[in-house]
Amino acid sequence: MLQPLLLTLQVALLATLIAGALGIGAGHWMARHRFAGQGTLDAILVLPMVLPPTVLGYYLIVLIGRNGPIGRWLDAAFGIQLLFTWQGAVLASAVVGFPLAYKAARAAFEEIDPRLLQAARTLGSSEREVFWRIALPLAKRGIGAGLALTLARCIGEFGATLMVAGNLPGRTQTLSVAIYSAVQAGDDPLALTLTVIVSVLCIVLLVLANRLLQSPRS
Amino acid sequence: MLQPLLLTLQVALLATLIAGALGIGAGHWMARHRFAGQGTLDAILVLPMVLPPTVLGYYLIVLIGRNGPIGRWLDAAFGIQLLFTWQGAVLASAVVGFPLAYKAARAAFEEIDPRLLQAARTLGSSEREVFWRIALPLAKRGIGAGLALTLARCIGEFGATLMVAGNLPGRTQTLSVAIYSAVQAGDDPLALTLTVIVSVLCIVLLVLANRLLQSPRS
Amino acid sequence: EDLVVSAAASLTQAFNAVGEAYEKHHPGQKVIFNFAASGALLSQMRQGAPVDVFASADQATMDRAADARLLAPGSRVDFARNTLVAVVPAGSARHPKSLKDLTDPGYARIAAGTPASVPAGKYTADAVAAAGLDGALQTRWVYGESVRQVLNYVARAEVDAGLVYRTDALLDPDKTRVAFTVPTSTAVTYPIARVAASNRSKAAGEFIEFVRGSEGQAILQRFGFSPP
Amino acid sequence: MSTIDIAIQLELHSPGRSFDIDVALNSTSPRTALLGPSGAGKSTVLQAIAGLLPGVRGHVRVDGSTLLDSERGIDLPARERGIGLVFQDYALFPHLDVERNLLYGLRRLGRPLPTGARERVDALLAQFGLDGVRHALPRHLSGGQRQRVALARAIAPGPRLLLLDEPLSALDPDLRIRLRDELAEMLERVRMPTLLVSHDQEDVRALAQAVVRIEHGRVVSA
Amino acid sequence: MSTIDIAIQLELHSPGRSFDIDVALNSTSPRTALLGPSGAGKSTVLQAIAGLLPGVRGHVRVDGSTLLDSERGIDLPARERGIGLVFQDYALFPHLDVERNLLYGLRRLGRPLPTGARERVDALLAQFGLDGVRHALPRHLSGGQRQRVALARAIAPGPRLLLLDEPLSALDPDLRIRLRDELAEMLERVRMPTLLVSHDQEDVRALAQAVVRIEHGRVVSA
Ligand SMILES: Nc1ncnc2c1ncn2[C@@H]1O[C@H](COP(=O)(O)OP(=O)(O)OP(=O)(O)O)[C@@H](O)[C@H]1O
Ligand SMILES: Nc1ncnc2c1ncn2[C@@H]1O[C@H](COP(=O)(O)OP(=O)(O)OP(=O)(O)O)[C@@H](O)[C@H]1O
Ligand code: MOO
Ligand SMILES: [Mg+2]
Ligand SMILES: [Mg+2]
Repeated sequence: MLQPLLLTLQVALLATLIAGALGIGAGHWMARHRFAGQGTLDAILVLPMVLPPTVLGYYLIVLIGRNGPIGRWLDAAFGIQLLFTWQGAVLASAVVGFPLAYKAARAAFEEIDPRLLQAARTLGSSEREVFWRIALPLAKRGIGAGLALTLARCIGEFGATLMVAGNLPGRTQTLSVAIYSAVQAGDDPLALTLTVIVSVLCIVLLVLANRLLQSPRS
Repeated sequence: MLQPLLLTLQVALLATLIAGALGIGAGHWMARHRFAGQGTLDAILVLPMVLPPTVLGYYLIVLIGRNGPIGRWLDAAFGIQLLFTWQGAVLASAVVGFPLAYKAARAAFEEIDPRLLQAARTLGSSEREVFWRIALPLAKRGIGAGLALTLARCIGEFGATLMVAGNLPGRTQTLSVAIYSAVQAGDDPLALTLTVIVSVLCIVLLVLANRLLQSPRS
Repeated sequence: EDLVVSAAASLTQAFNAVGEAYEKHHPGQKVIFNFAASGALLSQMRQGAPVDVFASADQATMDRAADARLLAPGSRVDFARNTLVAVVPAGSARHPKSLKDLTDPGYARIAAGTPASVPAGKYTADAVAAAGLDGALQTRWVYGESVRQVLNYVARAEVDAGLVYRTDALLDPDKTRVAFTVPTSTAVTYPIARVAASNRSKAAGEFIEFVRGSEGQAILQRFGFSPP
Repeated sequence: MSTIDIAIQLELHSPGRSFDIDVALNSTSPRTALLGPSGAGKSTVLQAIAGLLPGVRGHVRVDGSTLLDSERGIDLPARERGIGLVFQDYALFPHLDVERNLLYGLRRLGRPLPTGARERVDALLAQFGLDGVRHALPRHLSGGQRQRVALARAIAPGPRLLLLDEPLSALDPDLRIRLRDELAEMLERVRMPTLLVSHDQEDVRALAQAVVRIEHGRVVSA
Repeated sequence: MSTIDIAIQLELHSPGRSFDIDVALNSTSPRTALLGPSGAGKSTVLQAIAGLLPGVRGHVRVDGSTLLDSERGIDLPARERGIGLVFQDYALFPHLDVERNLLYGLRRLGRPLPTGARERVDALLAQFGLDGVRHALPRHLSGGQRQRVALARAIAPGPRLLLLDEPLSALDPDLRIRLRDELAEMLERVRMPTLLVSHDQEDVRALAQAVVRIEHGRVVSA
């Protein structure tokens, strides 16, 4: 029981990190630019949310499998294989969680009073500095809410993960995949135990994350 | 193809409405109150996100099924049955989508400058008025982002929906369920067609919703 | 290196037991199971997932694997047989004896696997068609995306009857009752094969042999399967 | 005759810092000025009177109505106090244009606009030189325009007590003199009791009959 | 000798409204006051000079350096103009305490604080009477305290041109006089060219040697 727990933590935290970084980047960029077709691009970035995870997983393995365009290249260039590895689980979770981080970050960045960014510029800040020292801290609360959802989703995700990483106990079987497997196998007591563990894990992580994010503003 | 499309629309829009109303209510309440254990309650409200949808569906059946405590009461009191109906699908989707609406709404309400709420009070507004005339319009953008995610999730969700609504061909088969079936059956062309339909549907809906929400502020 | 066996989800408990016994007989060898829906397993192998043995719940999926040249030629064999049964909630007062009995208005809702994607559902559809009952039962179906879901509906008495494999029915003996066996035109057999891309073909062959051997078969029978 | 009778004790807290206020003022003058150095507690006192701060002890009586009496357990919420407040930093509703900001306090949710409300707002817009920006959002206004909107918004619903926190500080001299005189005349005419914070001698002279000075949260001369 | 040579044309747009500005000013005085009625365009001109508005035509030259010359395609971004601006509504960083607001312009991301920076900030805090609120967040400050933080923050990095938008309007008379004199002395000492918007005659007299009046976006007398 400890092994899947640790694996779940590792996968979910890494995936949240990746989805978070990309989501914050994309959200910031979309908040600072205006262009034709932006609404459509925004909707496209949310698409991973709208596809059933299993289906998403299916398309992911088509891309990154040994015979997929990306997979072939990864294999040839670096000898990396993602299918049936925990890194593959990270990838699947990150894709599924990305829209959550992105949408929250974009909304948070758009709420920032542009005068504060301007004030920073008159004080000599480059755009990079404005981002790190003003925009990001001010968007912290909204981004935090998004990352909490991302983390929860990454912990709970099993459809895409199962497809990409497989269901290999001790290697790629996360708690959620294990729950799914237990339900399919008719092992209700195990499913219940695992569900309780996942719920507690999630609550603990979210409460901890909240504490960390507690800003002097609140 | 048309029937599942319309059903998907109907289910997703209604579920978003319900999850949105409850999420906005809960988010507003949590933003306006401070109490011990709030962090834990917040995490609990996010739980539907962390449970694998299939598991969530399983527990929903236990509750609202013919023999579940809520289901029995609904049946006895109103003759309402939710299992194997599209209303059941709405319920399942709404439960799955709720955390998205809630988290986004709470973050948006918390960003509002409290002086604006106070100004409204000095002008004679009741708390109800403050909510409808000040807080809600000011939180619009953040809430909009959350509802976009909720809608996407409700369109894409099938794990819980499938459990609760069953798969009654032509009656409760949503697009997601159909895609999932097609992928499982190895019918790639059908899966791809359906995926494209769902994606286009989602993009159109989100772009439309964005237009509607376009505030004079942006 | 571990032996990776992709097996249909309905084999989960039986194969876990088989695996344990196999490891005891082959010290130093480790079997890792990858349980999922047969269709998903096939997709994974198509995309190059490192699998050594594939055990499907139906012949159709195995056929598709063969068509895609994923199987080591000549390695495909059947290893078990199952039967389709009708189950009713344990507390049900009804005792149907045949598919025809299910046309009684008392069976307003009948659960089965989705014919297109769940093997048991396909067998059900064929059997119903063979009995000439598809018209009579058409409006009563509630399809589940897995046999577990069907069984769950029956166990909670949300449906009046369900069609599942005997092996699945045995998983919930307290809440469901097997009413009758459904005759199927083709036998419900489970195929297993070595994967062509595997580089552990010796161990893969040994595992298949063990499954088909007397000890493997004994374990499978404990879980309700019959010999092929 | 208008009277205000106020006694207020409260503490402000933030990590590592606190500020306490203990102020009593009692005036039968129609309009009273509250003076004092920056950071003395003037804005805080106004907010306490308006009912915007929690944990205020003391009493607030205006024209015989008791709005707060912590000993008798009376503490009307801000919306029932009928007190108009011009915030030092305006607190205009950013999503409403100028006209709607002014109409805000006159309109109740789900009810039609009271008769005369629109005329009243039109008159205020004209009087405060805001006709040209009637449909502008606050963020498209100049500093002085914002200040005038804040002033007009507070006056519009006809509060029983008006609290002005440096209401003319952002205006150029000509406009300031004009508005100050109009304001004095208007407040006199409608007999609206007023408590005014201002750093400008002329404002005080023109608008107030009595002066209260506070420093460090205490009254130093009445 | 310090000179500023500025010519600016721009248009502000919002739905249903537009405002256009065409202002030239040329001064060899160390400090120049920009006067004009509310809504004349003073704040907008300052923002254009600081490089905060898009689509500005004309030129901005300070002490011989060209910061903007739309004809020659020169348009330095705000961060490279080295212009300090006190916003009319302060624009303090809400997540940074007073000290960090002041340090903001002195610190560069990933570099150690330059030597002398801390002393400089300490001196400013003392001079502006902000010692007691050094660790307070902006929302826990009084109006006058906020204004002083905004002023000190703009001065701290030693800009080559200082733009002040009513920098003393929220201060009580005593403090205003003290700060005004100190400011005049300090600006004189470090020879920091300054453009000042103020409605106060005394401020203008004490701080500026030249006056430019604008109305409706046009210079009416130099
Ligand atoms: N949350 C808080 N905790 C501690 N002190 C605070 C808090 N909020 C405000 N203060 C302090 O309380 C004092 C009074 O503030 P207030 O805004 O009432 O001053 P003021 O008289 O209106 O000054 P000004 O003329 O500058 O606007 C100030 O010194 C301020 O720093
Ligand atoms: N986006 C905009 N669209 C149209 N007009 C605008 C916009 N923003 C500001 N204005 C108008 O431009 C004019 C100049 O504004 P500015 O803030 O420069 O005035 P100001 O001289 O600083 O006035 P004050 O002394 O009141 O601060 C004002 O009349 C204002 O209403
Ligand atoms: O709907 Mo799921 O979310 O298959 O992981
Ligand atoms: Mg004040
Ligand atoms: Mg201005």
